[in-house]
Amino acid sequence: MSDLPFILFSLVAAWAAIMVVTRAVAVHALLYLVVVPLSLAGVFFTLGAPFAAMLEVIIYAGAVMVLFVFVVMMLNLGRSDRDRERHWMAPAVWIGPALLSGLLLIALCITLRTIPPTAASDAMVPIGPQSVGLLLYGPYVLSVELASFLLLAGLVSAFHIGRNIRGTGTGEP
Amino acid sequence: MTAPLSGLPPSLPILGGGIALLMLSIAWRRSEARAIVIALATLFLAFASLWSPVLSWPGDPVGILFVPDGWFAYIAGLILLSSAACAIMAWREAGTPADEFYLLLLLGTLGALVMAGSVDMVIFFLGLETLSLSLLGLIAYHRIQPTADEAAIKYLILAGLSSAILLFGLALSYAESGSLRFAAPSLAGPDGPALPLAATALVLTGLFFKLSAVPFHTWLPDVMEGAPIPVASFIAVTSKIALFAALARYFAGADLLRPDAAGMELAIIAVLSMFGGNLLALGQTNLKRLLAGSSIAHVGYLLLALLSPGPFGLASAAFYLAAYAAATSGAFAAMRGASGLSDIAGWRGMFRRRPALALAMAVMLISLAGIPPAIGFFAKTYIVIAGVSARRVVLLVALVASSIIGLYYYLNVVRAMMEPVPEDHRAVRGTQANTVLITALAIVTLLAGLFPEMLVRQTRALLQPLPVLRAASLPPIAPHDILYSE
Amino acid sequence: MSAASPTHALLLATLLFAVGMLGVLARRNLLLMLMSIEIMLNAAALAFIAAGARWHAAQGQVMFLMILSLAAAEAAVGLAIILRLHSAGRPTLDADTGNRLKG
Amino acid sequence: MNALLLPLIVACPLLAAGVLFLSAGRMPPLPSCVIGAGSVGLSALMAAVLAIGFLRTPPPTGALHATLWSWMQVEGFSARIAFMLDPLSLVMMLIVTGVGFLILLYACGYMHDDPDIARFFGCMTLFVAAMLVLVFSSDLLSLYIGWEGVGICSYLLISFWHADTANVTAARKAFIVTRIGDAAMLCGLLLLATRAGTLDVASVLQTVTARPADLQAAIAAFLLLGGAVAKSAQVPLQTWLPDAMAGPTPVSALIHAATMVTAGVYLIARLHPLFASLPVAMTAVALIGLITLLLAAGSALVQTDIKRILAYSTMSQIGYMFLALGTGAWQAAIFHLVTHAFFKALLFMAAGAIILRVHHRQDIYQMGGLAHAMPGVFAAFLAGSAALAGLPLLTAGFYSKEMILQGAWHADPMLWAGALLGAFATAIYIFRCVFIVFFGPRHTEPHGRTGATMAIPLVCLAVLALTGGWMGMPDAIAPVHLLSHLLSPLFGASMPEGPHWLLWAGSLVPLAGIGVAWMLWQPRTRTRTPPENALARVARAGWDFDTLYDVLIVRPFTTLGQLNQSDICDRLSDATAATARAGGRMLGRMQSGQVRRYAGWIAAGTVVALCLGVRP
Repeated sequence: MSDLPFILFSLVAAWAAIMVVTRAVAVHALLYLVVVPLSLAGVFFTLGAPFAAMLEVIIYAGAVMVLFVFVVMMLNLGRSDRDRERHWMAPAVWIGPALLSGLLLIALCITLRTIPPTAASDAMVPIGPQSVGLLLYGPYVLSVELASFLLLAGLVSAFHIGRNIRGTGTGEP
Repeated sequence: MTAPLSGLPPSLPILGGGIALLMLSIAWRRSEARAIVIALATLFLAFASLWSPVLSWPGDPVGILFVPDGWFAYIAGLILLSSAACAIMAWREAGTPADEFYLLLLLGTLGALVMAGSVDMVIFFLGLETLSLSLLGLIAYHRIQPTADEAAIKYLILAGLSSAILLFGLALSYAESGSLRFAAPSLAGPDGPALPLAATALVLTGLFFKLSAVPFHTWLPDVMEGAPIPVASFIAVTSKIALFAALARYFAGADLLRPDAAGMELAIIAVLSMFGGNLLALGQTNLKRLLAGSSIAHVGYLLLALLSPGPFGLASAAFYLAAYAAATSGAFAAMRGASGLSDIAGWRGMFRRRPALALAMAVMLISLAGIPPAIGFFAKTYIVIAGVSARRVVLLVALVASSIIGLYYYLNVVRAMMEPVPEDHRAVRGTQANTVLITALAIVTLLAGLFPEMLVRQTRALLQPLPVLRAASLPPIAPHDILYSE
Repeated sequence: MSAASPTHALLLATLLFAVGMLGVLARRNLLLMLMSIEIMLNAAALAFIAAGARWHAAQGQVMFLMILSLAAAEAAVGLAIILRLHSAGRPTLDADTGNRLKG
Repeated sequence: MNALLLPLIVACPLLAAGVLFLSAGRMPPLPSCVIGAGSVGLSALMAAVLAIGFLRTPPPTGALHATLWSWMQVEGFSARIAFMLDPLSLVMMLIVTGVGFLILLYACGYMHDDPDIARFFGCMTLFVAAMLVLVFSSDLLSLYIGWEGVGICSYLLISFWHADTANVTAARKAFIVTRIGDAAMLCGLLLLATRAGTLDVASVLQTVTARPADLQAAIAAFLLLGGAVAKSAQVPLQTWLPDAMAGPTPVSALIHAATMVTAGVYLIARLHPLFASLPVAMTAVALIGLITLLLAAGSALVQTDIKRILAYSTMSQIGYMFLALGTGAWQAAIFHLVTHAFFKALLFMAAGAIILRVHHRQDIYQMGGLAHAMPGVFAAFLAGSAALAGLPLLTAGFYSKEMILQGAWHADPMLWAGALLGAFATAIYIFRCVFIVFFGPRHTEPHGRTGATMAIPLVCLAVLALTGGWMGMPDAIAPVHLLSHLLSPLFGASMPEGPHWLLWAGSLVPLAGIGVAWMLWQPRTRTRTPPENALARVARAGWDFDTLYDVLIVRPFTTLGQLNQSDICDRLSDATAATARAGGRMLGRMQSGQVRRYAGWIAAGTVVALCLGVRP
């Protein structure tokens, strides 16, 4: 009975992911993309990581996806885009990628099947925000500092690139 | 347990401080001169701090995420100097406003530095991505250059893909061993060798993508062509040095001569890179793309050094990195000195038009081709010695054969420079700072080739206790230790 | 063995990872490629959480946090570049045409 | 202090060469002469100081060492430029700088009117520097650098008057023939180096002597012998030397008589433990020497060109040195090298003085009766000829040749007999030259006079050619063994002397030869025209080795070339290039510029790697 949520969330996540990569309309794909982190948050919860689940919902489904929505709105895609997208997704296009992805999936699944359960008891031990925080601000405080630099690098890059969009924008030949 | 940041080398806080200072300066008033001064001062200060006594690694194995050992100091020195070279090249070239260019350069350098010293997945990953995101901003810096966006989006998509693969590999590695130690997982784990090998394969994809080894190299020529010259130099030199340092750390302690898939994959990729890089450069008419091909080939040579354990392997790689950094930075500086002329046809007659510049360029190319008396010859010899002493016959044959291909395209550029001056040539010019940089690099390339003993002793001395091996032999952080030791 | 075991979560992560890669390889729209990469990053994050659960350690969640910050930063920069491309001559966001850097 | 002088002696001429070359031919004659001769003179001075210091207080290890430059030093391999001054290189140094200075001084007069005098002195000083590097090297790497350096200078100087195609052809011939030897020698050196794991001469020799000689050592020795044979113009690679006379006479005197051609002798003497441990190699060296000395003497008997007579004579005398080396008489070989440098340089320079005054004619049958017209030159030439013939007691050549004959007697009386026959022929051919050139009717009227810059070296060398032998006399005459004592730390004690009648035979044979020459070519005989029988023609052409090589090697090669006009071998390299280019194009196609393709490559690489790992 306790397995049901995991199975459910897993199925939803997988389904949504497949929908994302197969939708012709960007907005539809995006909406499915929101479903992926939401259902993953559920999976995290069942894996005993409530803190990660909350962050997934707040930051991923909340912030990052909103960014995507915002951009898709700005791009102002229309019917012609959808038709072109359909045209691009001819069945032949999928053969190669599907082969590669399938091989990858099979190889990894075969590998993962060899993992035996760990010696630690199989029961889920919830790991709450407290232990994560202790680790984060204990030995891993360096990573917090570095993460701030990572975000700064992203910020400065995005800021500089974004600055050039304003005005004529298409000034080059 | 010591304080978590106690073992940190002072060069990292110095870089952080420099970044903060530069941001303050930008907030106050923009000025390219002040930005480059701050950037260079930060880089040189960080370089000087490498000799500080703090660098002696405390040796506390628990909670160590970062190992500021001799290998780190050596690599960090190379990274900082090559970043400084990029900054000098960027002077009056960065675009407007130029300040953020130097800010991103410092951020990227910080990321590279972190990568060179980290022995923990989290830290390594953060360093890698800081470098990667800064590079994105740098590649797309020029708004006038129409190809900049294309280069940036290519890099974004492919780097994102490779990052995801790398992360998945790290996750598998963690799932298998329960340790976040950034090292090749042991094959003798309880679950058999399949999972560690799969994890290693995925991690290697991520590393080789950034190192641009064949067949993960396809992005490099495009991105380097689309990027400004200082950024191309940053990608080809600084980022590669850091990645190679991390790769060496990843495999430190692992016996690469055993006939399993990881060693096999490395060897195959080394051969592919040597031939692929050189063949790719063969038909190029664009100097930037030529240098991209050349840098791919050099990755192959470096892998041979890595695959040759023994007293010379890592030392020869360290030496080679220095030689490669000097010559490649020099070649880009020479391009910058010629108004960023990247078309080889445009270099015709350069020996008559700008003899000193052409001579410097020739020195760099000769060094890259591995012709004496430039440093590249000795560096390659050193790697060959390492390979011979480890009996990597196939790889050595590949190195020699592909080097011969390399001779053709390097000397082809020299030949073009010796041709008569074409009628429709346009005047080229660089900055004074850049001239100083070229001169310094040319002198280093020649002098170090004539008297390599000093650098050899330096590399041997730094790597004497083989700290890389020591880092990997640390006990992994036990899963419960950190959590409950507070 | 419970169905919610880390091993099963790892299998799910693998599936998501493969689907994401399929998207990157098959889609021609740069925006969709970016979305597929987000799926792959999510898969890696899930793998870390699962691995952490397997070892009953919080380190997986630390790594998850870092991946989260990367995903956010990368999305921001990527979307900025996409906007710039869109406004600068490649309104279709087609990855295959209009490439000047090649050979 | 002394170790510091060592590199300075090399640096002086090297610097002069740099200055002269950098002037790009714009330097006027006088400064060129001053720089060229002066720098070598300075070297000679320093060499003298160094030699005196060395002889007065010999260094405890028997040699001075100076490491100039350590290029690379990795375990199992080291490459450096290192100099060493031991008795052997001391002797060579004095010859190269001393005789070299005299010859350059002479060249100041000889080349005075040549428009390219700066280039001439540039090459000459560069040669001196390279030769000094060759003799100073304590490392096979720097030895090889010097070895190639002198080869290049020789090439440049033979073709000095490059307007004449014949000169260029001669230079090319010299270069190609010696190159064959150089290639062999390089292989030999590398073989030795791989055996010892180092290029240092002392360590190499130590390894050689530590182990019993095996096939590898024998191969190395024979390869080195190949190099020495080519450089020293011995059979079978001797054909280049007579043609090399196309260069200016000072070049012939310095390079093709006194110094470079003796480099082969020096090399074998330097590596003598290697050869001494291999009886086969020793026999080969002795036989090569004997055959060369007889064949070359025979050729010299019938030559008509004065410089070619001297060239064949040089080959023949170096044959003596090889004979001495082959019989283990190392001291004798070096002794003869020294005296030969004196008298052969003297002969060449005297011949040059004659040539200059008879309107650049070199045919001895066009000269005649010059004894009265140029008595000074006659005296000098006579002194040189006497020394070459080995006139007893009076001349240097007598003592050194005597020592070689003694050595040959000890090894094998047959060798001794051959060498004695050679000595007989030597006396005949050189006095044939003397009688034809200086006596009888005059065919060409000489003009001008021999200037002081040319006369002084002639006088100095004449004195040396006569007295230079006194540093080593047989016990029967006077127990003086200066040179042998000097060299004995290197070569060990010299051999005991043979019976007294050996000395008598060695003394009388040259006299008999001169007598025969007088009978045949005295002014009143009718043989004063070149002999025209078949044997003489063959001998004059150097026993037709050229024709032999032409038939054996050159023709088949050109025929092969003609057969292969479509370049089958070239196909191979073409195919390689085409493959490389195709590979490049293929990889270029990989760079389609499409992100999806690139991502595909990455994914494919990953999947392949994964499958490699998962397969078991």
